[in-house]
Amino acid sequence: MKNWQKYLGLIISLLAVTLLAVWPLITSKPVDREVAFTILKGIALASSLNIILGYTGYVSFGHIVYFGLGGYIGFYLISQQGWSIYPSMLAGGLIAGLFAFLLGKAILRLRGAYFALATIGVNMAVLSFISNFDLLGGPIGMTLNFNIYKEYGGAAQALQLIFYLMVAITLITIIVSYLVRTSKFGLGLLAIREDEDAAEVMGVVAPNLKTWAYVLSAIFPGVIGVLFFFKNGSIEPHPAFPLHTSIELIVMVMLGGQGTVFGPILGAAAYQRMRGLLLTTPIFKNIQLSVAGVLLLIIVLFIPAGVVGWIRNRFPITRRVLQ
Amino acid sequence: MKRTLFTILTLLLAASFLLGACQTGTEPEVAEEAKPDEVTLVIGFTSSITGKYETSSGRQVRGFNLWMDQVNDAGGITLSDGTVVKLEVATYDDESNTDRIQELYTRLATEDNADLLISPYSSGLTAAASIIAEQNGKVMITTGAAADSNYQQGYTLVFQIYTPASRYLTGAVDLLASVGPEVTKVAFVYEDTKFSTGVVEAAKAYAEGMGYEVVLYEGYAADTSDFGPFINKIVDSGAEAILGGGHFQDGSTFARQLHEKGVDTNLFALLVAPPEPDFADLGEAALGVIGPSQWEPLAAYTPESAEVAGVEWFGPSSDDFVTAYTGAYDGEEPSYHSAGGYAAGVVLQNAVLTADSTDPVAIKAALDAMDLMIFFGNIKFDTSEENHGLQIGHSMIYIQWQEGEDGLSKQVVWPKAGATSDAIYPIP
Amino acid sequence: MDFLLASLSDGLLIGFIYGIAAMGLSLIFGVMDVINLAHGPVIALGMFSLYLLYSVLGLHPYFGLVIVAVVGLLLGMIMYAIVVRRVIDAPHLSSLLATFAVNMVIIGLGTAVFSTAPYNVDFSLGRFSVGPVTLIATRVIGALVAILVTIGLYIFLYKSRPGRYIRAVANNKTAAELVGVPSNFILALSFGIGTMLAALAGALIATFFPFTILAGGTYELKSFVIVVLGGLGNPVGALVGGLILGLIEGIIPTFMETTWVPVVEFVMFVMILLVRPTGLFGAKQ
Amino acid sequence: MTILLQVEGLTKKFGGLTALSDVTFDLPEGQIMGLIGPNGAGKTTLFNVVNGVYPATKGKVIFKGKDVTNVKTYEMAQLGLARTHQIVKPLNELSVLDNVIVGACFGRQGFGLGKATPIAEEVLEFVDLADRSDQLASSLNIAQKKRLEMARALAAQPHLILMDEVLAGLNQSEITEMVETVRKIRDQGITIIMIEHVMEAVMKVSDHMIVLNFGAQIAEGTPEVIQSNPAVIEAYLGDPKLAQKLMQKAME
Repeated sequence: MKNWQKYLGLIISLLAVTLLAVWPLITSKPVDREVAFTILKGIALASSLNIILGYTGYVSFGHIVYFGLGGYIGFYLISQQGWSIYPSMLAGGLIAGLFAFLLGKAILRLRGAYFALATIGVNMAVLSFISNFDLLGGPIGMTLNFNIYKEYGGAAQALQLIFYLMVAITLITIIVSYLVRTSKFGLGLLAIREDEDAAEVMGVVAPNLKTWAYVLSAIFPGVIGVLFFFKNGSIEPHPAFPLHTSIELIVMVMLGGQGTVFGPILGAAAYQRMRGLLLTTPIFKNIQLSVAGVLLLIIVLFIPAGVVGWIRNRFPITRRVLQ
Repeated sequence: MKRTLFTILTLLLAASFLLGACQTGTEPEVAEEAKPDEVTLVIGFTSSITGKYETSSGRQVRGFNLWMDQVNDAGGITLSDGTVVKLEVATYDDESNTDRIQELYTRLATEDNADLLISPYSSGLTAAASIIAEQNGKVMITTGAAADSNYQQGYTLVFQIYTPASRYLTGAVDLLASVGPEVTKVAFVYEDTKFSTGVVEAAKAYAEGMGYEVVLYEGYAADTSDFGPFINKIVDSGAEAILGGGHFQDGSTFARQLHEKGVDTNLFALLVAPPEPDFADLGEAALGVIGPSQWEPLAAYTPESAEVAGVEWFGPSSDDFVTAYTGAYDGEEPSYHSAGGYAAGVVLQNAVLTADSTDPVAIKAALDAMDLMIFFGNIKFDTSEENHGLQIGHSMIYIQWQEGEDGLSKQVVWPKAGATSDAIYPIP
Repeated sequence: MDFLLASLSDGLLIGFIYGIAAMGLSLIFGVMDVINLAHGPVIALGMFSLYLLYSVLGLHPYFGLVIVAVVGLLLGMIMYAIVVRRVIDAPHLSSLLATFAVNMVIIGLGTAVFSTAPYNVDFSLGRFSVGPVTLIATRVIGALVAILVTIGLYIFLYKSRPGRYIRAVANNKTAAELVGVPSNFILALSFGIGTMLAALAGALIATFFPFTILAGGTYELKSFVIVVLGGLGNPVGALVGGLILGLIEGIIPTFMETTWVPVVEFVMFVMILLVRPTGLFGAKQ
Repeated sequence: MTILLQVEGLTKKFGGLTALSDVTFDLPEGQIMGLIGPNGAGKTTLFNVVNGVYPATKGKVIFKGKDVTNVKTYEMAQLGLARTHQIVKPLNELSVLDNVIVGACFGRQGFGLGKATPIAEEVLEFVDLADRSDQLASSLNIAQKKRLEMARALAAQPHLILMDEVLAGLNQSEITEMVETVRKIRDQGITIIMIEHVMEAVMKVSDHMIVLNFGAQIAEGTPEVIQSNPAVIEAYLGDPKLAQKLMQKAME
């Protein structure tokens, strides 16, 4: 087999993201850049979630907690400690990862619905704690002085920079997701997903593998949180820990195909597009949530493998291309 | 079965991408080719058609639309060189949610080529939108966004119509000092959002400065529906006066449950809720409740009072506004949010006329220099670097629900100069 | 001391109502291993049903409760037939997402009809004092109704034939089927009763608190905390869990800020899941 | 002869129920040990305690001279203990080949993916599943799934395999093949304990046997000794005469 063919799955995924990143540069419309930013954010978050949800089979219902946590840490460092965006992103990601490590050691012992419930509980506990925690602004959060963008050459340049950073994070997330999927580590995760007890009997050290998968899947949302709220200019508890976004992420992963590299990319792009469309179409506008609900129901009941999974199952020849 | 469903789903997906690609076609129509002596000014904003700010935001937008229709019906704004400025609007639903607000404002500023922006409703959404206005160099008039903090972020193009939060309840403390000199203990119970926290922080400092003992100072979450714990604490604290609140929903619930429990208090002042006409639905529970208002139909801002104050008068009178508003919206009474929306338009109109152009730089200069009285009150902006755009001309008036001849009615009780009735004190 | 008494009695009264909402969730989990994420919207539907019956049709609220109960039962059985039946043996992710999809559909339609504005059932029976404590009559009646419902449920589960079938299916579905229990109908009935309890709790809350179409979410989260306290799948434990939660909500404000209540609740929730996932009072294994 | 596995006084209680009481035996390297007993005798429980699924209430397990009582299952796997399940546990959504690769990657040898693949292919060839290697494990029939279990265990290149009823549900010719396979595995130097109900097969293949009844070890010895032990016959089959006849038939 030629060497590049081996990486076809990765190449296709990266190409899709690159196209999305290049599109606003070609049209040079700021609004396209905003739309692309939102989609990229969805792709990166969904791909991260996929590591624990799709590969490992643990339903993290409150995964957005890492986005909010990283966002808060980074925002605090930028606005209160005067850090620059780069180390703050790193710190946001690392602290999200550290939190996931400690928490994962505890809650990954729970299985199935109990784990899902615990992640909801963790999200709510962190949300309500931060609402009461004055160091991070309590219920009213924190704001960024506009002058901060001057360090980055003004607001326009800062926005451009934030976009490039988002593209970079998305690409890295996908590369990591691919590397995990095709490694021995990833195979262990898949074994855990299929049957954790059987996997342990075969020697898969499930507690460690699960924890590392959870940590990996938490780091990127942490980094993205810092970037998002830096762009947003302010951070408040409820927008930082929106439970419904957690569930939207699950829908993206399910729609595209859980457990595949390309699935979350397709799912996130399609979902964001569809939601935008429903919102701007008058007939659907009022019942957009219901339409999305019916769609979710159709996926869950009839094509639980998602679009990519369905294609892979039906046309085995595509397995090499659609990883 | 499965295959059909899958086909449908694939088609839906494909359709969404395709439609997305030609989405520009579905966006708000923007100016057609204008005649040489006619220019079109596009004003962009989002409103909360859905979500928790629906009521207040809806009124604000209705007020603004009324102003725009009036101006366009009258043939637009005419500049000194005969150029006629016609108004166009570009708008989206922000769902009362910061998620998409920046995307939408970017769209307004760049795609729809809005010349000027109006803020969404609420301090939180406005904070997110202001950044986009600044980033794109667009003037933004804010209404329904009172938190002071938004005007302390180094912005230069954001201008506030409302009296800032820090001066929302200080008048109520003055009122208390005037009618109940024997009171020493006050309680602050407030919604823990940006706006109300800003309000009570300032009011608490002010009250303590006047020698009051603050026996309870506690925030409640935005979606609170059970005020039992707070009411128990108020009783326990021995407070003689209660100040606080947040928005309409929580404020009216707070008032209702306080009444239900039969708690005695001398003075009860709440943010936002009492001036809303719907507050009267509470019946007896509304009686005696005081609320700060940005504007009331009864408020006496007239060309005469402008002359007394030594500032220029501009625009229609309060009566004209109320008549036009009730006429335009099936008899709906305007609240101060409606007036705020309308006032944003009037201020814009004055700025365009003063600038005598639609050039954003000239309009910004006109706003910086503005010192004006309109039906809404005095309008003057802080031009210092730290607080640029903060409203310093306008001030609050305080209303109280009192027993009138035909049921409950709102009366202006403070400041004394504009009062329509004496405050009932203590609350019966 | 007066403060503590007042606070505790308020907490206890609401605790009974939390209890029946949680009993619904717990019953459904106990019988079919499904965590019903559409529980919150059903609570909200209970609130709005009562609003329509009282404010639009002019029925007495406590008579309206009966109709809400019937509607809740039917709604639950329909939900079971259309959605839950298909995911009952699927992995947990499927049942979580399927019931969440139902949640989205209900909230979407509800928002289209009622918007997200607050509603009020403008109904009051005044207040009365017991010693130093002032009680609101509607809340006391709410708690009494909740107790009656609990007794009714207990009698139903332990004395009636369908009730015994439900317990049999909860215990061992295959064995129950072997001895001739119509398991499909029994599952539908259980889901119906579960949603009926949620709708009833919503209707009772509506008699004294304002509500929006989104209001059910808060009570759904509280129900999660309660069922974990009382043991997932143990309806009686759920009632006790409800009372405990009510008491916590009563005690915490007496010595710290009320906004810490959810912090305590959710930290406790996660802790119990970790240390004793069967709940304080044991649960279905 | 080196002793691979020593079990000393192993006891397991579930609440009030004693599932295993005081089980003791030594297993020399390179042997096949048959573990028999009526349903509910505690055979699978013994496996579960030995490979760490359940903690022992009392007693000791020594594997390759090392005390491994209550060591986690994955550590046991890494030490060289593999197992097949009575109720098969295929990783359904993975291909047959990937199932076996998991065994090779995480078992005793802990191969990397590159090395594991040819080993897995070889093992699949050995259990005669090579032509199915790209299929999803869920698509196999029961006999194939049993062989897959075996392949996963073998791929780890373990010292000891615990086989839980690998013959159950197979037809006569499949049984013959499987018995042959088991022998071949032993001939590679891998020690085996097998739980089996198909008496004639287990008698044929075992070097040594243990009989459990109600958790207690009621007999031990070569197949010849076991088949003539009256206690076993009584416990196992109720009707001693019929049982003796069956056992003799099995020995022929």
